Amino acid sequence: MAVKENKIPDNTDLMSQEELEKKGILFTTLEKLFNWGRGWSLWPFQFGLACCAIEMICMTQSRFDCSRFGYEVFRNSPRQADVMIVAGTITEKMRPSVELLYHQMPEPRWVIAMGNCAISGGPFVDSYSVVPGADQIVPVDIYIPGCPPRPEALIHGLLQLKQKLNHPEIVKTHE
Amino acid sequence: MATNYKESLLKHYADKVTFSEEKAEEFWVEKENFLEIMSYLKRMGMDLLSDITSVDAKEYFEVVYQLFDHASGEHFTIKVKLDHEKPEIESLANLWCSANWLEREVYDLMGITFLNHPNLERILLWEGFDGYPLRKDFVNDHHNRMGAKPQ
Amino acid sequence: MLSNILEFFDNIFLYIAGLIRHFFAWLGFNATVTEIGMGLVYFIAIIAVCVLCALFYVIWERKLAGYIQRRPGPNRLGPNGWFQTIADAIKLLTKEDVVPLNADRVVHLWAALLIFVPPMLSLAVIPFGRQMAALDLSIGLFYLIAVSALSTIPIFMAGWGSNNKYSLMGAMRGVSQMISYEIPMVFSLLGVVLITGTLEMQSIVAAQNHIWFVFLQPVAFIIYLICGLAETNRAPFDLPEGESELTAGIYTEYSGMRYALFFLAEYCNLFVIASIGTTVFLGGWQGPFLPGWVWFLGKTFVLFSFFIFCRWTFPRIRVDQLMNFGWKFLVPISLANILITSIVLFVFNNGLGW
Amino acid sequence: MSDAVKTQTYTLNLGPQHPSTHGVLHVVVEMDGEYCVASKTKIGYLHRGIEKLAESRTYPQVIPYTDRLDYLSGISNNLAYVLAVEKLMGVEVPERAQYIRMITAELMRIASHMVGIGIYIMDLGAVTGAFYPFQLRERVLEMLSQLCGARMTFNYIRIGGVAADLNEDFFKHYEAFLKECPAFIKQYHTLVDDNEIFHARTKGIGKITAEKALNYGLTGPNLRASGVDYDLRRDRPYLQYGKYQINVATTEHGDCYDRYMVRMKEVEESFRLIQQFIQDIPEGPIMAKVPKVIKPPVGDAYHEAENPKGILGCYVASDGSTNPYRVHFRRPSFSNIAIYDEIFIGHKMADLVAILASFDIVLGEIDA
Repeated sequence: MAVKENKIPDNTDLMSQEELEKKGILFTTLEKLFNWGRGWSLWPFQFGLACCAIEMICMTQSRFDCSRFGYEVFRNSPRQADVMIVAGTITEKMRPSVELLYHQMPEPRWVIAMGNCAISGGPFVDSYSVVPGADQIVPVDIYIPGCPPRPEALIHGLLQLKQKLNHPEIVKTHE
Repeated sequence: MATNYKESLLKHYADKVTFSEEKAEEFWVEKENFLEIMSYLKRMGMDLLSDITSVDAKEYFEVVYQLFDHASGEHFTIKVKLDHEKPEIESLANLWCSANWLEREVYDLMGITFLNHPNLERILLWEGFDGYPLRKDFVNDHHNRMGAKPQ
Repeated sequence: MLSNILEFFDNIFLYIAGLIRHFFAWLGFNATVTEIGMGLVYFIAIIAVCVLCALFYVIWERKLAGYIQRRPGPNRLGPNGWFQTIADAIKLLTKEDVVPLNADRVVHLWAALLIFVPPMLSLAVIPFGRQMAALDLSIGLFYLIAVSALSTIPIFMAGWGSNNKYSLMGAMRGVSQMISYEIPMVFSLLGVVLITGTLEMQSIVAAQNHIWFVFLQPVAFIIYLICGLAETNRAPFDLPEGESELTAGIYTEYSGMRYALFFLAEYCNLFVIASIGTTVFLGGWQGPFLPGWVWFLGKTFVLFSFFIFCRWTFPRIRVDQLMNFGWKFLVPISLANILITSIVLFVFNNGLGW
Repeated sequence: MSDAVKTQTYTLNLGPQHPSTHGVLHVVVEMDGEYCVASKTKIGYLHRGIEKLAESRTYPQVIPYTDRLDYLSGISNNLAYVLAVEKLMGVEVPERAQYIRMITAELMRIASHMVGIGIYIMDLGAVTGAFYPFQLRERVLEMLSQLCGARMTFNYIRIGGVAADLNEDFFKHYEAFLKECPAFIKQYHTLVDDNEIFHARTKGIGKITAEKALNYGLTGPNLRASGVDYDLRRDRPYLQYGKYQINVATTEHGDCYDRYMVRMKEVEESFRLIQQFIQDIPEGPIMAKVPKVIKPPVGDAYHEAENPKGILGCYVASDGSTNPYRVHFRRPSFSNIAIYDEIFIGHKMADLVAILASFDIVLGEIDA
């Protein structure tokens, strides 16, 4: 929080500082509530590219059932989605569409790179038409390795994202 | 229709087809006689053009056709040699509709031109891609990135 | 003793309303102001009921869908997952509200608000229990039909205002579908009106003292259910949304809060349809032992569960088949139903000399 | 209609990201209201250049890439490639390995058809219809993952044999599978076939005549739905299929409903075959004696196998080194969807989705 950093500013009196902090506290609790809601209600964007998309579907099916955590609401329109699960290889031909879809999603939005292809290009990295990793074009929050990752791994990835939302302090930042 | 394709083919076009020595179902055709022989096979009842592919043999291109008669299970592998500088061959899209996309794929990845093709354009790669990736002299230098170029 | 307690619970909301009325009087308001104040209270109460029911039914649908599909459904957040919708609501509230660049801004934004108006207006005349209707109009049913026809407009506004081909297609489908199914729906309700001879909701409920109209008008009830599904755009008639065809149909360009409003309105509409069905065909709030409002909510719950069951069972119908079914099948059947009902009534009233 | 009242057609992009395009297919349709008047199918959004990559890999290293072609039936793809390489090398595969290959290939067929059917029903709007087949698929995947540890990308068939023998855990799941599969088929027939809306949505939609199907190079269930009795397992048998009587399922109308029915019948047939294979499987080694470094002689080979989606042909050319000189796959879905542009015309928006889904396409295979 910006308020916490400059604790003793020079040209403000004590009262307003207290008020500010009160507001800051109120703000953080509200933010916590929002993050709690966001974390429990990550609606993925139904966005399948390749093999991993099948495991993404399997995640919603009866055996693995991500609906237990409330993540089964796959939205077809990017406008209503929170998480873009990049499930599969991004090719050069698909790159503009992926970028566009990401930008069509409303804030706050997150990206999960599912599978080796989305992490780094995977087995196709030296191909002439493959984008080596989703992070080349969109900011990625969670990487899930595997080719393809098991549905459990994807659920774990979503839960990790929830963890990241609820405890932003655990995320290491590069200063 | 129990036709013996090989016999009738040899009877009519003995001088135009060269059967392979190891494989009974494989023969070579000259580029000039290609369309004539394929039309003949189509008339005879070869109804499934299963596959068209091509090989870059450095000195020349080789186009390989896999032709089937679904009823009798007869199969031919037809190979045509093409000049490396200017690879051109007659399109089969008017005989078998399946040739349409298969030829487009060969054109896209190998750069072989099919004459009289109804819609010869890139199918897997995007318009503006530089070069033909399946050729042996194709260099993958990543300059072909779609984002790197103004569209 | 027991009957006293039951009666107390039966009328608990009436007592509360009375208390509020006294409170206003105590504040020194005159009669007009008190009435206005009470109107406001009723309004808030209706919104609360509507939203609470919608919140409950969203999670109930997800759980029931889970049971139908052999999986647990939401079960982590709160007791057995019942708080799931709260998290969803908080998230949707805090999402960015995107308006597409070339959209018809005013229409786009207002559609999401106006979608809530018809269900709110409808609920005003629904008797939730003994004397528990915000308004007891003498033309209650007529009013309901008129108001629910309004819900076509925001659907079309949403489709038009989004500047999206999928949305527009969805809106076109929605308008044609909702207008077409309005007709058999009204006809199915007319059968009941013929029997009772009144349009007043409380009288319709009272007329079912001995026998529910679902037994006298079974065909009308089935037609009503089908039309109800079509009116609320629920599967197998969810053509305006058409997930697999039109991505999200009319909702395609809506995000955040406005999408949440559409989402809630869908469930509110469904709640309204279930309430009307309960009132007209299932005896309304009438029932033994339990308070009237419990009976009412219980019956709507059963109807609602039926709607959910339909959604998760049937494939989507095609748009021309939908029209054919509506105009060539439901309309003639509902007309025949009215005819037969009238004849039977005529024979009963005159022929047998009752 | 008078001249004053005119309708205007508009272009609608189905894809490359659309819920019912099974990935990244892109169909540009010209619509007149709800009707399609022209369409253009665009592919290549998942073109990863597998054929080029294979040229820089050794022969066994290509096998994992074939898994990612039609990722719903990895083992069948492995099989087609490995058979082509074996044909080139002239390797004689032990009989037990051949049986295991057939068993896993038939299991793969069931698993693939489960997805095909499930997604098809889901695209028609019945979401629950996808959940029941996926449960059976999970059982099949569980059996296969006991063999090779993977759920989708198996890399199980090796040049000269298979990677691992059938084990106890496999048979444990097999017992359960024996009970579940017939129960599922019966249940699904009652759930879906008897549904009036399903009939209305699929019958007479997307009709393809037998000649047209052959001319366009359709194969697999889509071809057999049009009434062409062509199944490689029977007509050009490979492995040990020649020993068995295979009842090829065909239907005559070639519409969406028939394509669904053919798949269901094939599941039944595969189930019967698996039982028979498991009964007849001989003892013996599971790998032939193949050199550590695989160097096929100069030449080329083409082998076709009957995959769940259709005929997967594999063309391998060798120059005598450890890397294949050229690998080409004749991908069934690629050939199957060329017909889309023609049959879409005149259908409604909802029918387009039904036709698209009824072909059971996989984009990994179309684009390679």
